[in-house]
Amino acid sequence: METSIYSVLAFYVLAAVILGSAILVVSMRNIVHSVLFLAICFIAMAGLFLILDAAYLAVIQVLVYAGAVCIMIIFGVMLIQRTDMKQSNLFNRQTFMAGGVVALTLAVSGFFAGTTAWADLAANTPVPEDSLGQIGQLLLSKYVIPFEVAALLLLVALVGAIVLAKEVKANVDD
Amino acid sequence: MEKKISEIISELKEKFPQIKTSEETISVSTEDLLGLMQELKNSFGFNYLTNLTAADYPADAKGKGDGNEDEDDGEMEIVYNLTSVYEKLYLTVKARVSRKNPEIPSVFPVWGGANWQEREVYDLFGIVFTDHPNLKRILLTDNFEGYPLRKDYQWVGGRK
Amino acid sequence: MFGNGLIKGLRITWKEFTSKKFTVQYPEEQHTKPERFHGRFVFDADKCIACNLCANACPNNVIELKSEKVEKKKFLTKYVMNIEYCLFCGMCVEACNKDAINFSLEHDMSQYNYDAIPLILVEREAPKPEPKPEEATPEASGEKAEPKVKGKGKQKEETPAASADKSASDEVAAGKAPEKEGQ
Amino acid sequence: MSDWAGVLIFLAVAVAFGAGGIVTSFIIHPRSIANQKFEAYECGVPTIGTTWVRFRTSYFLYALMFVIFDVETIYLFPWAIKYQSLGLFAFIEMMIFLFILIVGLWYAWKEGALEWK
Amino acid sequence: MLTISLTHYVVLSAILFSIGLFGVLSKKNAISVLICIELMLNAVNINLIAFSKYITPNEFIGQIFAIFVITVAAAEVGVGLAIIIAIYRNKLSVNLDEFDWLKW
Amino acid sequence: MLRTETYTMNFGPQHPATHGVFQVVLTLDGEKIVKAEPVCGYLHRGIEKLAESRTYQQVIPYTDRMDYLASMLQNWGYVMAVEKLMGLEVPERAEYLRVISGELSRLASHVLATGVYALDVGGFTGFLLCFRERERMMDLLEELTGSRMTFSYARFGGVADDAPEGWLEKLDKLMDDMPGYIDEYDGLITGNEIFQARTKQVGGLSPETAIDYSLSGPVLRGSGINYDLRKAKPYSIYDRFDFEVPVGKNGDCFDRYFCRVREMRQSVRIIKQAIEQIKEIDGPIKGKVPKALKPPKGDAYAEIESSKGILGFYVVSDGTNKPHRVHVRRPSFINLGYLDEMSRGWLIADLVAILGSIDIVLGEVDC
Amino acid sequence: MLENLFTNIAGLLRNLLDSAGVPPLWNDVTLLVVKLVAILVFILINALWLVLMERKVAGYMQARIGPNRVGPWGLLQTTCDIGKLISKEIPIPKSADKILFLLAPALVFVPPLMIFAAIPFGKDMVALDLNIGLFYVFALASLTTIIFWMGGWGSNNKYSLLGSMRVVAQMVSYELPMILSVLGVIMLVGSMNLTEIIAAQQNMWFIVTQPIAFLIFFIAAVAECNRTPFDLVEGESEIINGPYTEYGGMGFAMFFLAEYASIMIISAMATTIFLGGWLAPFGLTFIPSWLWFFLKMYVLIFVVMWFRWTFPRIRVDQLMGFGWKILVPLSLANVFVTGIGMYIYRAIGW
Amino acid sequence: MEVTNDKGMPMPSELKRLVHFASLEKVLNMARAHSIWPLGFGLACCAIEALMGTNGPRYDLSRFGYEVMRPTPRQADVMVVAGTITTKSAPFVLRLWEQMAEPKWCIAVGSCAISGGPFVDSYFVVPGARQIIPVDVYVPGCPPRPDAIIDGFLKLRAKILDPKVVEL
Ligand code: SF4
Ligand code: SF4
Ligand code: SF4
Repeated sequence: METSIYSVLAFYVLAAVILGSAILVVSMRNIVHSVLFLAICFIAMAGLFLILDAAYLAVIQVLVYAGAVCIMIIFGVMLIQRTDMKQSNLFNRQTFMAGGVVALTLAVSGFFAGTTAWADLAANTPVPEDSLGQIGQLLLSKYVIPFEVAALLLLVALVGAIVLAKEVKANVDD
Repeated sequence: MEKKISEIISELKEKFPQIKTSEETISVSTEDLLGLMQELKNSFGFNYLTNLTAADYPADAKGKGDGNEDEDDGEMEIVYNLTSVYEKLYLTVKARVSRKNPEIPSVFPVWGGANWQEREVYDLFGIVFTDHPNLKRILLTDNFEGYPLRKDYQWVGGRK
Repeated sequence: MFGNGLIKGLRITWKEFTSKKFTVQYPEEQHTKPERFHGRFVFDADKCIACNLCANACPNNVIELKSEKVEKKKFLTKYVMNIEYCLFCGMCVEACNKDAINFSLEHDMSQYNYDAIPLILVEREAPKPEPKPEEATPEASGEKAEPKVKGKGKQKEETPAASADKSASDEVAAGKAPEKEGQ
Repeated sequence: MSDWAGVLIFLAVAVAFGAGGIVTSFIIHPRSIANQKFEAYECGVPTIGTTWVRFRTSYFLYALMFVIFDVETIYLFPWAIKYQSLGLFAFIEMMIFLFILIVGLWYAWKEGALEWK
Repeated sequence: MLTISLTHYVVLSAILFSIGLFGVLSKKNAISVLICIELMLNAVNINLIAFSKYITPNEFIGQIFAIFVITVAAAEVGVGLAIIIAIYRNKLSVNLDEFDWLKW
Repeated sequence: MLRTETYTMNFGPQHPATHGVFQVVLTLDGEKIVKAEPVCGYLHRGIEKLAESRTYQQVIPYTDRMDYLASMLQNWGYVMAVEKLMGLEVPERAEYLRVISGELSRLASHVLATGVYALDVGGFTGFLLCFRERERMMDLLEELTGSRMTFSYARFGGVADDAPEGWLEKLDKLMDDMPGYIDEYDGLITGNEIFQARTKQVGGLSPETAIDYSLSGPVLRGSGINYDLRKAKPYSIYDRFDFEVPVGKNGDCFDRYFCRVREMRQSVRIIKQAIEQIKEIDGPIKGKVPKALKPPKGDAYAEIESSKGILGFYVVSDGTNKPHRVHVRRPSFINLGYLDEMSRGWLIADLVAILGSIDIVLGEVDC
Repeated sequence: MLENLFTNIAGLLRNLLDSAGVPPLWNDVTLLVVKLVAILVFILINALWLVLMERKVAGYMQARIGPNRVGPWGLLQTTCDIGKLISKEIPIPKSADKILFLLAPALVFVPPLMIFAAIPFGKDMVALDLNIGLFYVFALASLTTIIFWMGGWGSNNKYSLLGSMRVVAQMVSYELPMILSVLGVIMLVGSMNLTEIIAAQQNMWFIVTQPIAFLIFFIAAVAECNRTPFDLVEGESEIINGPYTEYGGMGFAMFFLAEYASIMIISAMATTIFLGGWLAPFGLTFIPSWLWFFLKMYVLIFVVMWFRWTFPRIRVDQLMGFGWKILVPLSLANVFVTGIGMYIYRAIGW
Repeated sequence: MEVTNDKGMPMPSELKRLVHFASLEKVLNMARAHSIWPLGFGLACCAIEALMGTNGPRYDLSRFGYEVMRPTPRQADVMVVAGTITTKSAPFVLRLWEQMAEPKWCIAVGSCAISGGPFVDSYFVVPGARQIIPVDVYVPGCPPRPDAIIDGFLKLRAKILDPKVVEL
């Protein structure tokens, strides 16, 4: 178990950054700022993954989420937003209802999280070195079907997105 | 070459009896201008408008210009220098407008090259080219007052 | 073949990289200026007969020339070139048949103050009783740094507009008291 | 773990360096006010129209392609590391994987998603 | 007690998930909704990795799963944004309040 | 159906690629140009008006300041118009000197155009290397006239000064080196694949349009029209030289640029021949011209081939010593008139290439 | 002696701290901080020197001399520049998004600095010897994109906006081939640890076995740091100064230095991955390893500058086309060929 | 003709500082004096000499470190007004000047920029840059030689190093 004071400290700091930036993501009025806080949230999460001995995931968290997904969202924003960036990310009318639903979810999940005896499940063995190699091994043997499916998924997403987002050529002159 | 130009001019003279001609110069009235220009381009191959400009001959400068001034206020002369790029022929066409009401048909439909040159003349002389697609000031600021190349334009220099 | 041109370009820049440089290290070295160079004006007050030809030839009325009649001869009292208006075209030099006005090879004329720009080549008073050319017509050219060019009473001391390098410090005709610009 | 703690320290110092530079500059630089000083620079004349304009979809498609292929690389790397110990089967699997994505690339190419418009 | 146990992670993840959910439910802007969905997916990822470390450290199921989740999330954002752009083209708005297709 | 928004962007007046103060108001769709509206006049100094208050001689320095890259040709054009007006004869040696200095000026202008074009498409070194050669030409011209850029060299009925001692030899030497330099540009700029990709098939111009829009100079010849006044209507003594008129094929940016490069070689050829021939000719460099110049009433239009195109001067005299009207047919100005149509549908980067290939000088455009 | 200069210093420091009774953890941290400061200083000095070198190289390629007045051979030129830039105003445009506008220059130095932590400068000279060092570098490099974008978008200027669009599209397009091109190397090494990658080049540099990959990597890397011929982002003759158009003073200086830092990074990375890092070629081990590293790095940096002062700028659509239609397929093919090659190699046996 | 200018320029822009240390200022001035980056901004003929010629291989302004031509006023230290300012261009010259970040200087190169020069009598020309912006160094000539322009730069350097040189 992580008992060193530093890792505990790191956990709390990172958790605070994650939650803080997540709240800012939701509450920012300017959607561009939201995206930026999302990136910060992702990066902090990568830090969390490091504590969890998942270095590879931490790095791809930065690479894919902070480096790529955020950029794509930004592009999306730039394609869509019009003049007033400052008011681009407002709450809708259902805020209070949403608050209720969320409170309920939180309560339920909190209850289960708190009452489950996680410690009993714990294996208490350290994560082996060379996790990356192991992942590679597993991906291409045990999880080969999901692996290929992932490729297909990406293909479908690519094709679908292109089809959806492409400007229709026939209507160029309207 | 010489001969050819004179041939052209005599041919033109038949078609447009009102024009005055000298060696390489044709003087034409504003009404005939467009027809003459079209003719020049289409039948005689003057496909290139080299130069288009104007000169101001106010009345007080009577006799200083080379034409005769009838109106009180004098006239402005618009000069077209035409070239036939393939035949290598050169011709000058002149037309006069009164200073009071300087209007002349635009030759932009005949030569695209007239576009900016006419705008420039409009800008500096205030000659209105009717039917010009975009007759705006080109060199001076839009709110500039007066037409500086007219002889009676008054201004103060910046010298101390 | 794609890439050939690129490699050729690289070769050319490499050649330049290693070859001799073209720079003349001004201000230590000076690029030799040709004789005809249109630089700062020099004026020979002795030769000038105040005929006004130069001023008339000038396209932009740069030359301010005043003379007084002294014993039937014109005596030049003021010869100021407002070089802030000058085109350095040489029309004046060409017009002068007396070879009085000329170009020098001096090119550094920069100033901090606007009022210091005009070249006051001659500014003096006409000799009242009888002309004494030896005394009254000092050399006012840029070549010889005679501080007492101007007539009396203009300014106490002629102080060349100081500058970092000495090359421009022979400011002879620095003019009237230069006023401080609003900086 | 300690290595990664080092990364965090680096992060902190790097951010501090950047912010410090800007802040120092703000403290020591002189400033002045002029009429048009804080207007957007656009070649010296006032801007016409809004600046934050919408762009064409083709720009978005680049980002999309990038995300898809970026995700692809996270599969490729574990495979590449283990390549020497994995068998031919893994190689073929990966080639299938790649092939599927290359189909995507080809499609995007064909559809003109790779044109900068 | 200064240890970090699985509970901490689970609670963190739950809170993050809730924030995401709140955003999804309450934001006007469709892109914002997408962003919040990303937050939720990430909350899931935290759980997965934490489980992986604490419960099955040798099997990497959690980590591999997280990779798949990332894949899916990326694909989701891509398609989601494309859909939003497509909708936007027709409606000139990304304001979810104005999409009332369900009432058809 | 939503279309992307177009937006307006100012390209210039202070922009590194506009070669001075010139503004193009671009309407853009992404990076594609929907409309490009040139706005000129930022450098309009009223030279034509000023000329009316100067004597005939005094106008000469002002012509320098129009196309300040090839001032010699501007001087020449102006004095030719006045000479035509007055029927002045020019001594042979003066004609040769004019041709030599004019071609040298053209060469300098083309070298600069080449370099600046390289700069426009992003190659900085080409630009500065071109300056090195230009510097050598400037030296020669300075030796001849006393100024580096604004020469005021031509005079009515001749030129201001004879070539100084040893000048022709130096010029000959430079002309020997010149082909090597041009080869260098060819290697560094013309032959570069990136450069070609940037300029070929960009900003195409059909010969018909080029003629219709009165374009001239390398812009016209780049479209494949063989029209160079030096050949078409040999003025001065151009009929004595053996040279070719380079023409392009497609009328794209590359052709316009390449015309210029090849024209440099022709200029070198002309200068070399002129140096050969001038050695045999001794004589005055100025014809008999009255001191107070009062041309008879009337008007004259003379045109020469400047480095940018057809440069025409229209001078009206009212019999006094000041011209009644001076008009300049400025090639840059007229060549620019087609910019809008030419750049539609291209990217911003192409606009830079197109603008550079027209080779404008704002002093001339705005006059 | 020279070889282990820096490691010895580090060891000495550690011993010193040990003997002073500092607990080992703090000892580690102190050492790390020392290393960090050393790297920071190293980057800054090098970036400054690189700017000067660039100007000198430019001068020399253009038949002129370049800065030579300030300090001996102009060595203090860039120092003066930075001094001036620090004391220069940063005008914040009225319409700018002030948070983004100021955040971007403050952050732009973060990724390069952090990347440097993982680069082995010499034998045993690496601040952080990460297991997945290579991926770490790429991940951080990908963050640069968003920072540039912040600057451009935050300025609220059309040129900046166009520039930031270009920056994102360009970096995104070239990051991919860059990542894919090193796959071949990773397949050969079987690790992403940079030290191990260097160790695997003991016998043969990967530039020999993976020439295509090297080319792709280098081209993509040049494009990644927006250098000519791929400098559309700040293409002066097109969009003024791209994302930095509105930045003055220190804001600009940060971007400026970061650009040179990233040149160092790409050269260092290319050296590490393909040129054997600090390994001495031909057994010339009397030159210390870190010197070798710098030598190789500077050769590459010179090549980058050489490119810049030779080539014109490519057009934006050609750039994208080149990245996606040539480099990406080529790098995928490289992976394929490497895979097959290795398989055949193994099948034949040795 | 006076330039349309609502705020009554020429007016030295007032410098403000958060903190001011005289000695620090001295050091910074030293840095500034050796790193004058011009705004790449040319108006007319003089620009060819002032911006291109001086940067050309022969005169090579880069020796002093002044060759870093900035395309945007935000990064530039000195505005080299090289050429004729016309009524049309005056507003944007002023705008550029105002948009330049402090500290900034101005060199007027050529007769036109000093006083309107050859075109001072024209109806469309502003008689000199000093009508709209404060000028630090005047370099007469039409156009001045690149040497003279370098001399102007050196004069500016002297002025930055010691602002008192002007008061002589
Ligand atoms: S050089 Fe020309 S402008 Fe200057 S004073 Fe002489 S004639 Fe006048
Ligand atoms: S300088 Fe020459 S032209 Fe002028 S007044 Fe004196 S003598 Fe006459
Ligand atoms: S001073 Fe002379 S060279 Fe300079 S811009 Fe004015 S006219 Fe042109």
